[in-house]
Amino acid sequence: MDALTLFGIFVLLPLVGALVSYFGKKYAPIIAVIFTGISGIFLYLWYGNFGSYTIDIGVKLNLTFDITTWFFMLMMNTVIFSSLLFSVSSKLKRAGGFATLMLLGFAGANGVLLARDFLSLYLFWELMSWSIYLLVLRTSGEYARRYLLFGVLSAYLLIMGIGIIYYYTGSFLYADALSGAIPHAIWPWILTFLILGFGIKMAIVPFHVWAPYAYSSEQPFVAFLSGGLSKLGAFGIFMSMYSIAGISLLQSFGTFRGVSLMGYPFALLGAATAFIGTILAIFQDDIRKLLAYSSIGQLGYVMIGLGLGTPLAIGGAMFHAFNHAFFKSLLFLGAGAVIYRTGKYKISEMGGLGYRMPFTFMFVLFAIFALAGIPLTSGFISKWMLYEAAISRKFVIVAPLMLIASVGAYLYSYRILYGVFLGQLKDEDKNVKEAPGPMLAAMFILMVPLVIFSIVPGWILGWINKILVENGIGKLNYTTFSYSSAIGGANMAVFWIAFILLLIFAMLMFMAKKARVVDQYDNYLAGEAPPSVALHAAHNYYKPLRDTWAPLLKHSIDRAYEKFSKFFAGGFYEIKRIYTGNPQDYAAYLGIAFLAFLLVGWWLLW
Amino acid sequence: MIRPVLLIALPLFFAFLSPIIGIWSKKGVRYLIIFATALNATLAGILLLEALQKPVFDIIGGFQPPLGIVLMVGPLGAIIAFIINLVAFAISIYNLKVEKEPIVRYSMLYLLLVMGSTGMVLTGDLFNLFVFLEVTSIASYGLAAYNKDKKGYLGAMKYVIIGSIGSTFVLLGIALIYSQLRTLNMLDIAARIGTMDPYVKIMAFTSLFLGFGVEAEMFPLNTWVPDAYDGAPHPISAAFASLPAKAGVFALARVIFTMFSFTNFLWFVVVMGLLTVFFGEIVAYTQKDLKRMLAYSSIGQMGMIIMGLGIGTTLAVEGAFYQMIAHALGKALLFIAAGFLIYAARSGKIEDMKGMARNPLIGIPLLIGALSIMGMPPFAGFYGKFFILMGGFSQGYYAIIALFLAASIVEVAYYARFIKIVFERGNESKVIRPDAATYVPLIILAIIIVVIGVYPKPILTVLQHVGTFIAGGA
Amino acid sequence: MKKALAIVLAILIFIVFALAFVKIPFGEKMSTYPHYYNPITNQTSNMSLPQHYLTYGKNDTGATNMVTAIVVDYRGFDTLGEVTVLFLASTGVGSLMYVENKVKKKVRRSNAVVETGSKLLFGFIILFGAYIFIHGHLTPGGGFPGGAVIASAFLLLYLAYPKFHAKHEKLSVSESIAGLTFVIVGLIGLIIAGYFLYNFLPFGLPTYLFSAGVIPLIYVAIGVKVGSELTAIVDSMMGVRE
Amino acid sequence: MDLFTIVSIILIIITVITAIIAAEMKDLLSAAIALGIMSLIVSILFYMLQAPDVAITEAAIGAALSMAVVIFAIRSTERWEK
Repeated sequence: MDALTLFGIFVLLPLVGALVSYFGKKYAPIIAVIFTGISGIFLYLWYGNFGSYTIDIGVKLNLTFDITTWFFMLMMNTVIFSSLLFSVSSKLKRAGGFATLMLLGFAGANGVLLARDFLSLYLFWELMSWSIYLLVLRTSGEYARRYLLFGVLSAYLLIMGIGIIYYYTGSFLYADALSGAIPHAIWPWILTFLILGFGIKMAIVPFHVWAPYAYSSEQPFVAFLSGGLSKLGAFGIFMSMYSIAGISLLQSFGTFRGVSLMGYPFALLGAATAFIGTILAIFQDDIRKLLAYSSIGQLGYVMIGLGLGTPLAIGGAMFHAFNHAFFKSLLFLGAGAVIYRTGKYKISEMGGLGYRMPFTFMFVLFAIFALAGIPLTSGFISKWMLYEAAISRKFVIVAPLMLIASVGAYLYSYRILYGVFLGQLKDEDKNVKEAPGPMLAAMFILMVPLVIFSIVPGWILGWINKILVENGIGKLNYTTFSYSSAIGGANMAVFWIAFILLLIFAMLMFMAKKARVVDQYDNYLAGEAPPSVALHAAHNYYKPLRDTWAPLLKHSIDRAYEKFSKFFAGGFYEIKRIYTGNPQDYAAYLGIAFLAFLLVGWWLLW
Repeated sequence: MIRPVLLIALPLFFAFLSPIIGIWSKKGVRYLIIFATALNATLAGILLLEALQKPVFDIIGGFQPPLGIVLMVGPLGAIIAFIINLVAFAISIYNLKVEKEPIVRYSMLYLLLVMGSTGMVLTGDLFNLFVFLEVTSIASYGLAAYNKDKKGYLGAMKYVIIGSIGSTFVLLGIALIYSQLRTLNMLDIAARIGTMDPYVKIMAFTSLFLGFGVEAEMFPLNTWVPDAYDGAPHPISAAFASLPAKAGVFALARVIFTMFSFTNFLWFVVVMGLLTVFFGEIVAYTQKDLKRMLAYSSIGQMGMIIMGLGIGTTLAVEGAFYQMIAHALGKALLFIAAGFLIYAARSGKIEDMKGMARNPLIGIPLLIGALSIMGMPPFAGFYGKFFILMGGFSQGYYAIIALFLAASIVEVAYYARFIKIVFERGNESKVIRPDAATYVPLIILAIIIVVIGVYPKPILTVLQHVGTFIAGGA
Repeated sequence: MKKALAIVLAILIFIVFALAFVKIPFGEKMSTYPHYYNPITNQTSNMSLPQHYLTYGKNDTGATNMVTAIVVDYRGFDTLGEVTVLFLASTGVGSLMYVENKVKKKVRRSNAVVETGSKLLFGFIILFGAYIFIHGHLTPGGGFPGGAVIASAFLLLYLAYPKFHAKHEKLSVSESIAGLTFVIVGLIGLIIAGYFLYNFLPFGLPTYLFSAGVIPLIYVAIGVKVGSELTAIVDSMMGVRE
Repeated sequence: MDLFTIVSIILIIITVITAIIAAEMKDLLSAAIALGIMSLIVSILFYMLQAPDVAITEAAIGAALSMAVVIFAIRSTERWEK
């Protein structure tokens, strides 16, 4: 494999695909699926075929295909493949444009993963950024600008970090950053800029306000955005902390219970993100917003892991990122399937759809298990690793916040589960059909790893271990079925055996008692037909909880941003007055400018 | 083997010829202009290949410099001339949409605008530069008022006032230099600039800096920009952003690097560039009128170029030149698209243009242009902006770059607002299909933007020579 | 307030320029001027540029009027540019003054003295103008003043005969042809000698009318061009009259 | 001080005065005429500075043609500055 092949398959091929699928009109999603499938096949074939390459397009792009890249590309490719497969049957408007932009975003994401110099990183980062912007623009135009502004803010924070490195090293290569040219005291600045820059894509607090709106776009895209592209933030933070700077440099800024002081504040930020995201998710009635806030919260966990920086924490973060890629895109696709069939977004208006869409229900159920960290899905292992990482170092702020967030995750998961799929079926949904084949296939593809890796976490832990070892972080203790840490670990074989026993027990219980199916209106209201809205449990769900939290929810970060932007826009209108429109004033500007230039000239040149 | 002088002589020939042809056929003149600009672009392309080997000197009238006039074409001058003529060609196709009489005069003025801008880039003689500056600006004055409505007249009047004050300063500066050095050749001046009286030298520098700053849209000399761009016919707004502005900023670069190598002064140029960006972008944010918004955005972009020149490292100046190219292409594209949108919406207000760009023939080029202007890859604008920023960092201008990035966010904000409105759903019945004279130039420009954005090697190969340019060579 | 500021600004700018302009050597010996340097051959000459013009000007160009030698030959390219500027000005005025629905203005006749006087003078002024530009290479003057004088003859006609109207088409054809002549002369030089605007005709004897190669030719072209352009500007400004 | 200097100083003073008049006059016609006078004096100055070419041009264009153009312009608009 040479440089051009690598670049060609993972970057140029999607770009070509983007071009082709634009003209594919109705068949665009199918074409796009084929293109992503091809790159997926190559990704599978080239495992282990690692190396560094340089592409010269006038500027030199340094690309490296290694295990870290491969690991993240795997998520990216699977997620986009299933998202596009889902979109085949979801009858999008202007499907050509959709597929084109998805593939452009995919090319950008692959580029970011392959890049080992800042120029190509920034190049692909921006490519990805604006293609997402246009995808968001397709449906929620009002808020696309918000996404773009935060995207650009993230790019500019990166630029600041990159620029400082460039000032000292004169090189864009990742590898040159650690050559010692950069003074020790400058590193915190660089890392802060880079981590915040990447963090915006992960929607960490307080930069999360773009996410709920961007995640309200078309479901196949959002699945890719939340499942795939947001991992680039995790990748970037991982690279900047543990590959560009390196763990020993981080440790040299002082440690707090064995965790670098460079990383700990970001772990706190991650904990805050997990907490806030989860709390806000609980109160959402719009299923898309709920999933969006949940996504924010889950990525907070990843941030915690990356911030703590012990091998267990990073391993957990990686694993959780991997799981999140699958379960969150599965959830978004599941929600998409429901929305596609019912045309409704509000959880309180749905209900009982599990009877009508059993396969969708099953897939979503698994995703929810993984999301809530219930054993039997791989989501449990990754969360458990993160808990252990926090607990083993006695972090009294991070660990409790994580636990609260985890409880919160149960609450909102239950809201989806009960509000959408269980409970009583609405009259108008009586004729809802199961989601079309491609959608089910897409969801199935995403569900499989969640189950498999819960049985054999060793496979994925093997890859993660390789990543950790390659970057000099440490290593994990794992076997095919379990991992162990200083304070415990988990053995999935035991869990599964226990589960199967429990399952048998539950089935026996279920069969022992005869259940009676009760009609919707056959209840305590004594035959009087109640308004169906009020009957549904998802109506005013968690109202008491909401009332408790109301005083806190009043202070919204969203509103703070609005005030901030209003304040600035007002200032802009003041500045505008400089252009008075009166040519006499303008001539006077010229005279003043001349004298000013002259004075500066005297001062500088004499 | 191409003589650079042909790039000036042939347009002049065609411009003088067009009134005669205009007697028989007015349509013929328009196609003649397209032919002339196409020919010029081709010649400029060949010239670029030649200048890459070694700088081309074209001695006029057979008198060795500094006795006579010499055209001095380095790789950088050649590529700017090439881009100017290429964009001029694209715009001349869009000129077919101009219907207002007297169309023959319009075509002549346009061709001479192209010729003047090309001449400003190619010449190696200071006074000749002034002459071409005059040609360019007088052609611009005429074209700015061509619509013959109140907006056009007011814009042109402001342009005339500011522009002529600027030209006067240029002339005074030239007079001061000649009074001391007795020469007008730029390289000759550069060789002996040290012997000038320091006071006179600073006066001359300031005058030239101010004079070319007017064309280069530097703050606070850019006050003519919004009104002139707004009042002019649409193709002319496109031409303003791409031809005289680029020629002006190239002349500014010549003044800064070729003639006076004042390294001490450079950080002030950066500050001026930053102010230009700042005011341009911020005021653009407040505009409700599309063409005015684009005009202010053009100020911002020019400020970025000035900043790049001021930073003065190889990388930054490379970026500045890349940005010149990208901005010439991108802004021309956006103004042409703006012309179509205004025509389609029958209003200049952005809010009236709801969904007007939903036809892909307009929409995709428009999007490419806007993204390129915002500095997004893989379009031409990316490399320019990135290199300027990195050049700034390599000189340690952290605070300035941070402020610049803040202004850039404002830029993104208003472009995003604009894009959102023109792509909004819900006005499908009013969307009209553009005709060939509109979409052909758009597609030409968009393709170039994408090509040099995806594969910047050709441009960067040319821009390698920027080191020589900074050192005072061709 | 604004006015005071403007005055202060004007005075300050005047002062800084005055301080610079007093440093211009006025009436000094030319030998004290700095010597010029040829950037292409990388040689420094042993004399200054004005000195060279005065010493070798006649040999280089064949013109006895040194101003003409510089304007048309040494810096002929600038002159081409200047001609273009004038052309642009006339075209610009023409396009701005162009009216589609011609509203005709009522005008009064002027008195007999003006009419007769202008009839008498018109021919002489034209002749004088022609003289100025034809002898541009020998005596002070040249295409620009000559053309301007010709235009002033036409101005006289405009003042005397309110209904007088020069045909725009004819004016623009004459300016086009004059301009084309200039460019073509330049291009012929490019073809013959490889230099644009090369003086390819024999110089002849100094002080003779037919001398200095292409200079008289160019000056005639410039004279015609400037004359017709200025007339066109005046005509446009007069508007359409009845 | 020789005659040349005295004459040129007087002329320069007149130039400045006419220029100020041209700028300050509310009557635009008078202003235009002042401008013409200024051009004429400037052309005399050019002649005194041994630049006959420029003097001729300035006299023809500055004093005659441009004044005429300005007057035509005033005729088609308004005579008094507001």
